[in-house]
Formats: sequence, structure tokens, C-alpha cells
Amino acid sequence: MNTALKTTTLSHEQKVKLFTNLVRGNHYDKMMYRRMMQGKLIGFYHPAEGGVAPGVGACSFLNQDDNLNPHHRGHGIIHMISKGVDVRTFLAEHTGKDTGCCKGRSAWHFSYPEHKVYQQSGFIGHNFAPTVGWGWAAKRRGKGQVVMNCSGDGSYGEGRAHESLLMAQNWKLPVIFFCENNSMAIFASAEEMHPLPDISSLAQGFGMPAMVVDGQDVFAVAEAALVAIDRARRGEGPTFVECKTQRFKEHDIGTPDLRGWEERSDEEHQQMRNREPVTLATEKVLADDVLTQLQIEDIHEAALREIEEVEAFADNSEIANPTEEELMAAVFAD
Amino acid sequence: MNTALKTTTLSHEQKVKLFTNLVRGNHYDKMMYRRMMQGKLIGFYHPAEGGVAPGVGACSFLNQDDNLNPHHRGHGIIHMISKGVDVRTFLAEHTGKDTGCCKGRSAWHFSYPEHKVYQQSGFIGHNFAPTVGWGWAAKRRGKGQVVMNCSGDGSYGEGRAHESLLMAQNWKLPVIFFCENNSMAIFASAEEMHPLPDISSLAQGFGMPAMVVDGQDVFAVAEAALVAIDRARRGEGPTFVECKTQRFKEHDIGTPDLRGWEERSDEEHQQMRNREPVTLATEKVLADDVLTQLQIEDIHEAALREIEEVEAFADNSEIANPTEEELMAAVFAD
Amino acid sequence: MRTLTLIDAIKEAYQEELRRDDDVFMVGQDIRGGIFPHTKGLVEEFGSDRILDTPIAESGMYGVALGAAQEGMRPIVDFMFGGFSYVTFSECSVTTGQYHFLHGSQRALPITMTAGVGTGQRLANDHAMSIHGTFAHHPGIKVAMPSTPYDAKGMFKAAIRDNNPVMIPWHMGIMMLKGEVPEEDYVVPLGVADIKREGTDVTVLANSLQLQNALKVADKLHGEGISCEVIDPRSFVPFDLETVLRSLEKTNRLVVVDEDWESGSFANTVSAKVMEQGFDLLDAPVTRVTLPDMPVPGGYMEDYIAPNVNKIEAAIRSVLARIAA
Amino acid sequence: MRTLTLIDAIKEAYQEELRRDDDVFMVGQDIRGGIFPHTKGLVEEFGSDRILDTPIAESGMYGVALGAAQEGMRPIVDFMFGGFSYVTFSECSVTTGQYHFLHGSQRALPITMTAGVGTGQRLANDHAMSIHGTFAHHPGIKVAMPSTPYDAKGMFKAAIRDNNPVMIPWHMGIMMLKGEVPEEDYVVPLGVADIKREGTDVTVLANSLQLQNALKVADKLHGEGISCEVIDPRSFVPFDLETVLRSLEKTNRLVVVDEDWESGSFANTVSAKVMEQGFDLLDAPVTRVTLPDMPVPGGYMEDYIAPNVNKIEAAIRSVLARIAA
Ligand SMILES: Cc1ncc(C[n+]2csc(CCOP(=O)(O)OP(=O)(O)O)c2C)c(N)n1
Ligand SMILES: Cc1ncc(C[n+]2csc(CCOP(=O)(O)OP(=O)(O)O)c2C)c(N)n1
Ligand SMILES: [Mg+2]
Ligand SMILES: [Mg+2]
Repeated sequence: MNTALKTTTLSHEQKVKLFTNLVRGNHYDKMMYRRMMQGKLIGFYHPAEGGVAPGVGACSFLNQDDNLNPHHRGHGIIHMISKGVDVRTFLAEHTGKDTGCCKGRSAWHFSYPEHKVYQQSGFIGHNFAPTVGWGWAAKRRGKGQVVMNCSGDGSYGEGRAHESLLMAQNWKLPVIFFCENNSMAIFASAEEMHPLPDISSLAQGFGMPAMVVDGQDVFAVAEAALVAIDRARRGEGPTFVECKTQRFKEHDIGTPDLRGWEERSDEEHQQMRNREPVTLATEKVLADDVLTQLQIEDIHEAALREIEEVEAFADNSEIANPTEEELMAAVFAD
Repeated sequence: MNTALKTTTLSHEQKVKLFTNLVRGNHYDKMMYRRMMQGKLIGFYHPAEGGVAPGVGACSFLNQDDNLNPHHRGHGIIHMISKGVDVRTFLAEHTGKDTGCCKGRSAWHFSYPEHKVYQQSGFIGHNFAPTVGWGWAAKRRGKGQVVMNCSGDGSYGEGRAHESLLMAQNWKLPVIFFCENNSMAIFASAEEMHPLPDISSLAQGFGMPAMVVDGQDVFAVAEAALVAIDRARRGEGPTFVECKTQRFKEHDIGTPDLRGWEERSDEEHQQMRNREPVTLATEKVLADDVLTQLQIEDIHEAALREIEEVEAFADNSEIANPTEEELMAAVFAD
Repeated sequence: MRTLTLIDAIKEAYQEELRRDDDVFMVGQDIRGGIFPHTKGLVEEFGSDRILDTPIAESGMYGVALGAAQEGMRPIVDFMFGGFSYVTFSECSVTTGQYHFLHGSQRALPITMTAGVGTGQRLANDHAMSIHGTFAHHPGIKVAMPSTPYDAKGMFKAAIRDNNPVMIPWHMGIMMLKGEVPEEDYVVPLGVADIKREGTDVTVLANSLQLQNALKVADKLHGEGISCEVIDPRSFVPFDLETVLRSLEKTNRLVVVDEDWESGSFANTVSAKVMEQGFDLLDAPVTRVTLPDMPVPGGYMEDYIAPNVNKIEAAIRSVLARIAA
Repeated sequence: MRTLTLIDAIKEAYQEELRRDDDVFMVGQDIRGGIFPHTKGLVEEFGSDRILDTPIAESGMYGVALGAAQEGMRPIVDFMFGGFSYVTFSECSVTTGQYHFLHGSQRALPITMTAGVGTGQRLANDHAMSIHGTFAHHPGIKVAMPSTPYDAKGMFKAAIRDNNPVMIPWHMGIMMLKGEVPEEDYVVPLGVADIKREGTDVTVLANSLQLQNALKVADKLHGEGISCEVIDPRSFVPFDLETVLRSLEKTNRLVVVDEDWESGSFANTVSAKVMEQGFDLLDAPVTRVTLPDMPVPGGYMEDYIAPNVNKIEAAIRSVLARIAA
């Protein structure tokens, strides 16, 4: 961690919130995986298992009027629920229903403008450009809003990342470049695709402060995120936060689980799973007397109930079925 | 200068060559300016005055089979003549003649594939992408060819620069990122557009070695270039060389000479002119007994004679006048 | 009435809209200093927060607009030359065009994009090409281009007030064209073609520099007793086909002049639509005057491959030579 | 004869060309592992110097191809999904298309570009859109798309051997289509349309997935005594208009099916060219079946806005309903 940056200590409530969101996020991801395998989701799904802690840490303490660009992994669900978005309309969307947040028009895009979650496209790296605009708008409004910009190690290959880092640092925008480095981009290992061990080395080129944290430890992630958020809110400019995390599953359901062109080994999987984020967090909250075993069980149960309801909403909605004329009328706003 | 990098000492012949090319380049630039004002050039011209030393230092010791991307300032002429390109067909091109290197089809584009000078387009930053391909081809061929990639401070705003730095460093390509930092991009000052004093700070983000040199001193530039060229030839990978230089004139002929939106002051101009590169080099070759006053005068005269011939060639050629059918037939190769 | 050049009419539209609505702002490169006169001096009145220069980084620059528009502001993006928009094409075309529709029509993107386009400066392809056809091909973005100073002020104001992304380039060849421009506030709605000259023998559809050329030809042919109706589409998306079809009821002959490459051009779209919806009106094939399918050359060659009065006249004569069915 | 899927036929073309010519190589993202089957396993035979994976950085990735082509090599660039080419559009379209011509035809750029395109996966606009129309609009690049496994092998080989840049996407909807593919070396020349089914009543021009749909409709209508001539343009640039005009001499009716947005589509280019050069052959207006001008929706909606057998059949019936002039 960059020594020039302050640190923060998490309160009890904050820890409980983080743990709860972690458990929720993890169950949501498993639900998505299951539904995809059941043929109940449209398009593709990029499972987040093993990499759920960064999104929770980044987003659990954002305000509703902060901007969020969720990572595509987990299709943004972990980030969004942590920020307080009710994602039932996103599941409905992903199921092709007329109650979907995009009216069933895009399947896997989400859209929650009232939470400042916009999403642009499925182009990797296209999160960066509008981030500059959000940051610039936030700065002009001067209300202390921040921009949480989450994306993967691979996305930093895009020149767009550079342009966004440049402008954010030039104008001291309240943007957090939150890199969820799972060391993989489809089949490509970060080691092969980036010349230095840390993606956050890029921040040096612009004189932007950077932190590297253990992305499997949701509490460590949140501490770093809070430091960065705090800097941004106070008008001190952007921070780069890099979380070293993991991807337990294949890139998206249906693609093989390769590194380069060879299967990732059982040993690699075993090693990854030794640092499963929910397990780590559970050990920690128990050891630190933050939660009891019973409370933990309640949290899991509540999460599963929540998800059941979300699924019921999606399943009970109708398949979106507009006419071509209705669709044509929706291309332009009045 | 990065202390990890070796240094080099210039021979007498090298110094003479540099001085000669500097004088030639400077006269060529003035000729272009004059011709544009005379209505004898097509399109636009971006005068190089005050910034002629970097191109000379970068290119005077390249081999014919090294790749060169010349900077657009001075329309690449200084770079090309330093590399040994006979630019008479470029002047003819710029005059719209059928003897032009592009058959009169592009006015201000140059094209010397036999010297590995290709040029792509008038898009700033579009020098970067193909550079990766040249470097990659050079590496695959393994003959020690290098790629000299010259462009301005402003061009490093483009995300394309980042992608090229990334791949060059990943693959240890023999590319020299040669930045001619005149602290201006049209009206924009580098100070405002880049968050750190040196553009070469970007290289740190990738772990690429970098040097910063006095771009008004052609000998200092050449020493740095030679170190970088040497590293590249030996397969040690890319180097970033930043030259601090000047632009005495307006961005291109016809645009006002502003910084931001205000006229650059007389003081600024005066200060710049105190470090006029030909004057500095002349003082140096005299002080170091490299050349006598008489020899210097001969060099000037030879340069002027050369330019007269180049102009005569352009002026005596015919205006290119193909039919539309002939042009259509030239769109695709067989 | 007072006359202004086309480029100054555009500037007046900016000024009035910047004054009217604090959410309107401009972003581009070197717009404070003013590479082209339409932005010159604006920074003095509106400050460098609202006349914003960025590094040479088109994605980030466009991102300022895209992000700010999602935040409810009304950015005007100046790409300088039209071709530079292609440097961030995936953003300014695809993701911008799809945003409103694909995300459930929850939030519109009121972004105005502009740039100088067109032949006449001999700057070669990347600095000379047209972009209206390409933008018109990608849905979700309105596309328009003014042909007169009057239209320029009114259409730019319409674009800035439109809740949708609008690409509205201006043609460098008529930048200094003078014409009457009211000092009052007015808007020329997007999607409405304009009959710039009435006539009965042949309809000529043309825009910007080529509209001006078409009007010259119409003048000349008038002397020979040939009556040309000259229509300016003004906007390509939405396109006012009705006005063209109505004109064809009278003339039964159509020439489309379009300074863009032939393949995939707006001219072809018009031809195909007229084919489908006005087949029985036609006494001659819709005839097109476009750029040939070659990169736009710089140098002298530009002059003779671009549409011009001679080519327009020849096309008109060729459709008139057809015997009516 | 042996049958292969379309995607395996493409792979065989790569294999044979990679073996034949050491200057041929591939560059893309995750092509070693093989996101799509056409590159799977190639790295084992050809090594990761010739099957080159890059970071997610389309400009740099394309730059490998562009620079290497200038150096005399013959790169194949895989953009994965067609829309990703737009991320580096200024390079892969404008500067690539202009290079040879604008620089005096001194050096050709033998670059083959490919990507999966098209509807059918419900992945929404940026992962589903067609790109052939846009590339065809920008001069200097050949554009083609195979409709059968046989054509796929032959056309990809032609593209790789062509000295010009060629954009040759393949449609995800027919990726697994099986057909006979010779084991020998053969080439299907670019610029030659193919009559996939002969007929006398109406000409249907269609490509890739839509060609397959058109053939189904032709089969069905055959039962009713309606004889469709189904032509596959195979390449859009250069386009073999002659074959279409020759067919029209027989049928006098044309339906163009094009899985692309209506405005600025290749379908419109065909319609406009036929209008100009085959006006007197037409007994009915050239009728088009395209995507409506909206971002391609994901989800179930994709299914009913895309061209399909019903829409093709309806278009054919509508042109047949026209009484001959
Ligand atoms: C412009 C673009 N190029 C390539 C892709 C294909 N693609 C989808 S996800 C992905 C990997 C992203 O890696 P990373 O950013 O590390 O996120 P992760 O999936 O590892 O969480 C790639 C290459 C894309 N969607 N867009
Ligand atoms: C993609 C693109 N954006 C903008 C421009 C306009 N433009 C031409 S030269 C220039 C400034 C370049 O500055 P720099 O790289 O520092 O070189 P200098 O001209 O100062 O030598 C700009 C912005 C362009 N040609 N291409
Ligand atoms: Mg990753
Ligand atoms: Mg500069």
C-alpha cells in the first residue's frame, strides 16, 4: 500500500455490512450460474466465484448519488447489490421479461440511472471514457460525489484506460480506478499481458497514488476503497486501487477453462480455493467476534430468501413481446 | 538521464554529420515555409523551426533497413533527409506533381517503403499501432533492425500510445519511443495536458527505461538516441527518449500562435530563440574545433544548392492529371 | 436582414444556447483558441469550464460528453475534422446509438457532435471525408448538415435542444458562405426537408456544398427553360422522404447529389426508398452524383473526383433525356 | 465428399495457408485457446509466434497486422466479434483503406480481417451487429462473407492470398452448418457472385445465414410453382453486379435480403445500382429485407426483428404481386 495514503479502521456495522453483502453476492453469483445451466438466462454469464470480495468492498459504502461502473464479472450484480440496487429487474431482464430494467431489450445489460449505474456496452475498456464525464460532472457540481470505476486487469490493456487515467489526474477528478485483477482475461494471464507484476504501476506514469490489496479479503478491500473514496470526496483527485483476486470458474459459461491454450490445473484450482473469500471472511468475523455462527447462518438464509423472491419476480413476469413499431418508437427520445 | 543506461561518445565524423544534417534540415524547413507562403505547396505545412534538432539526432545514424516514423512537424523532412532519403519526390508530391512519391494523390503524405518510411495518415497517435507491427516483424527477422518512432508530446495523449508502449515492453520489441516535446500541441501546453513534467513518466508504468535530454542540443539528442538504438539492436527492448524542444512558429501556417487562447508573448519567443539549435550547434562545433567557420559556410551553401535542385525538380514536373478511371484502377493492387 | 457566414451562424447558435442553458457546454481540442472560427472567443464569455479543451485523446474527450450527458448535461463535442470521430467510433457511434434504446429508454443522451467535413481543402482522405453516411447507417443517432447560414443557426439550436445524440457536421467548402440570419431565437426542426427552389421538370436532392452547386446548375438550366426543383434533405436521420415523393409527383425524375462514397451512401438509401415507395412515379432511374469509391485524394485530384456543377448538370440532363413511360 | 462445418472449413483454410506461406500469421485475442473453433489448436502446429495473442488493446493488436503487412508479411487479424473492429476503426478502416492508393500504389497491404457477426446468439447490438455494410462504404478494402462451408474454405484462402486488405467476417448463425468441402487446395475468387439456385420468376440476392433462409423459402415456393433464382453475392466489394443484371433479364424482379440496418446498407447499394443500370429490366421495385433501423436488441426481441424466412417469403410474394409493366 502506498505509504503516502491514510488508512482507515472499519466499524462493527461496516464489517457486518461487508460480510452480509459478501454472502449475498456469492449466493447471487451461484444462482446466476445455476440459472444459466438451467437454460433460464439469455446470452452469456461470466461467473464471479472466487472474485466476489472486490465488488463488495468497493461498493458497500457508496452513496446512491455516487457513480458506479460495475465490473462485468458477475454481470455487475455483486457491485449493484452492495450499492443498494434492487436487482430483481435485472434478473427479469436477463430472463427476457417485460419487467426487465431494459424492458427485455438487451438481456445482459443493466440500467439503473437513479442509482447512477448506466453501463455502456459489452466492449471491454468502454467503461473508461464516460467515467471521465461522470467525474467531470461531479467535480462541477461540487457535492462530493465520487465515481467508482470497476474493471478487470485485462481492461487496462485498452488505450481508453490511459486516456481516462490521464484526464482524471489532469483535472483531479473524484474517480477511483478499481482494478479487480484476477490475473486472467479469458485465457490470457496477466503475467503474459502486462510487463510488470502490478497493473497499478500504470498509475505512476501519471503521478496518481495507487494501492495494492489482497482482493480475497473483503475487509482489506473495503479499507482501501474507503481511503480512495475519502480522497475523492475531499477533492484530492483520483486513486488507483488494485485488488489481487481470483476467478474460480471458466471465463464465461461454455468456454473452456484455459490459461493460454492449456487447461488450468487442479493444483491451481486447489490453491485458489484455499483463499475462497467467503470462507476467509467467515473465519475472520468469527475470530474477531463480529458475528456468531448463528448470526452467520441467518445472513445466509436471508440472502437465499431474497434471491428466491428475485427469481420468482423474474419467472412470474411475462416475456417481453413488443411490436416492431413499438420498438421503432423507442429508438429516439422525444 | 536514466543512470541505468549506458552512455556513448560521438566521433568526429558523427558530429560533422549531425551538424550538416541540422543545417540541411533547418534550410529545408525554411524553404517549405517560404513555398507555402508563396502558394507553391498544397494542403498545410507545420513549420519545424526551433525544433529541428531532435529529428536530426534521432535519424542520422539509422540504417536504411531500420523503420522510421518521422514526426509530422516539418512534415517529416528533417527526419527523412537525416536517414538518407532523397526527398525531392516528396516536395514534388507536396506541389501536386506527377513525379510525387504518392503520384500526386495525397499532397502532404510521404511514402518511401524502400527506406521503411511508410506514414499512415494525418490522425495524431496513429503512428503508434503499426510501430508494434514493425517491431514485431524486426524481432521475428532477428537482423537487429530497429524502429524509430518519432512524435510529439501531444500524441502521447492518445490511448494508442499506451497500447504500443505496452506491447513493445511485453514483447521487448526494438522500438524507440522518441518524443519531441515542444510543450505545445496546436494551442495546448503540455503543462496543462499532462499531469507530470515529463511525458516519459509514462514509460515507468510499463517498466520501460527512459531518458530526458536537451532537445535543442543535437549532440545530446544523438547520444541518447544512440544508446536507445544500441539497446534495441541488441534485443534489449524498447527505450523512451524525451527531447525537450521548442516550436518557434505557429502550429501550422495560417493558425494563430496561441497558448490556450492567448498569443504567445514576445518574451516567450525571445527566450525560445536564445536556444536556437543551429546557433547552439555552431557555437559548439567551433568551440570544440570540429569545424571551421569556412567549413560551416560550405555546409550551408551545399544545403542551399541541394534545396535549389529539389525545388527545381518539383517545379519542373507536371501537375498530376490522371483520369478517374486510372485512379479507380489504382485503389486495389493486383 | 443582417448577413452572417455559415460558421458565424453556428457560433451564434452556440452562444445563444450556452447563455440559455447552463447545462450546455462544449468539449474538444483547441476549441478555446479556435482552430475553426465557430468556437473562437467563446471561452472569454463562458470560461474554460464550459469551453473545455482536452488532451489529444478522442475517447476520453468524447467520454466527457457521454458521461456528462448521462448525468443530465447537454454537451457539444467538436471533433475538429470529421474523420477524427472515427478514432472513438465504437463510443460515439455504437455505444451512443444503442444507449437509450437498449437500456429501456430510461435516459436520453442529449449530445451534439460536430466537425468540419468535406472536400475543397486538398487535405486528403482522413481530413476530407464525409461522415454523415456512416453515422446514418448506425441507428440511434440523428444526423443532419446545414446548407445555409440560416439553417446552420436554426439546426444547431435544434440539435443542442434535441434530447437525442445528433451528429451535425458542417462542410468546410461553405464555411464562409454568407446569408441572412435573424438575430432572434429560432429553430429549424430536424427531420424536415426544405425545398430550396421550386421547379417542375426534375427534382435534385442535395446538401451543403453540393446544394449550393445544385442551385447554380438550376439557375443555369433555367435559362434553357429547364425547371429544377432543388430539395435540401437537411437531415439524413430522420429523413423526410415525403417531401421528396411529393416533388416526384410533379417531376417524375430524381437526381441525388451526395458528397460521399457511392457504396453505402445516403444517396443509395434515398434511391432504394424511392424505388420501393415511389416506383410508379419514376420516369427515369434515380441518378446519383457521388464520390467514386476511392480514398479521397489530396492535391489537385480532389477537384475532379468530387461532385461539382458539371457532374450535376450532366446527371440532370441524363434523367431528362429519358423518355417518359 | 467429406463434409465439414463452416467454421472448420475456415480453420482448414488457415491451416493450409499457414503451411504454404511462412509470412502468413494470425493475431488476435485468445485465439490460441480458441474462443471460436476456427483457431482452436492452431498454436500447437504453428507456435505462438504465428498464432499471436495480444492484450485487450485493439489498436495495438491491429497494429501488429498493419505494421507487419507494410513489412511484407500476410497477417490474419481475428477481431473475435465484428463490433470489436470498431474499437480501432480509424486504423482498420480509414488508414488501411487509404494506404495503398494515397501513397502512390507503391505497397499493397495483404491483411485479412475476420470476426464472428450476426444475430442468433441474443447478445445485443455490440455483439450482434453486422459490419460488412460499413466496411463496404469505406473504399480500399475488399469485403466478403461466405455462405457455405465450400465457399468458406475457398474464400478465406482467396482473402489470405489477396494482396489487398480484405474484411471477411463469418456469420455465427451458420457456424455449425455442414457441407461438402474438398480436401484439395482451391480458391473461390473474390468478386464473383454465385447462383446458388436457378429460377425464372424472381431473383433473390442473399448472403450467409440469410442465403440459407432464402434457399428454404425457394424450396417452399417451388412447391407452389414459383421459381426463385437465389444468388449469393459472396463479396460486397468488389460486387458482381453483372450476374444480378443477367438474372434480372430472366426474372425482372429482385428481392435483396441483407442482415444489416436499412439505412446505408449494401441492400440499398444494390437497389441503387440496379435502378441506374437495370431500370428497364424491372417489373417491380427492388424490395429489401433488412434489419430495421434500431440497435439490435438482445433477448427474445432479436428473433423477430431479424430477417427470416417469413419476411423473405412476404417480400417475394409482394414483388410477384406486381403486374408487369
Ligand atoms: C473491445 C473488446 N475486446 C475484447 C472483448 C472480449 N472479452 C470479453 S471479457 C474479456 C476479458 C476481460 O478481462 P478482464 O478485464 O481481466 O476481466 P475478467 O473477465 O478477468 O474479470 C475479453 C477479452 C470485448 N468484450 N470487448
Ligand atoms: C486524431 C487526431 N486528433 C487531432 C488532430 C489535430 N492535430 C493535428 S497536430 C495536433 C497537435 C499535435 O501535437 P504534438 O503531438 O505535440 O506535435 P507538435 O505538433 O507539437 O509537434 C493536433 C491536435 C489530428 N490530426 N488527429
Ligand atoms: Mg481479469
Ligand atoms: Mg508538441
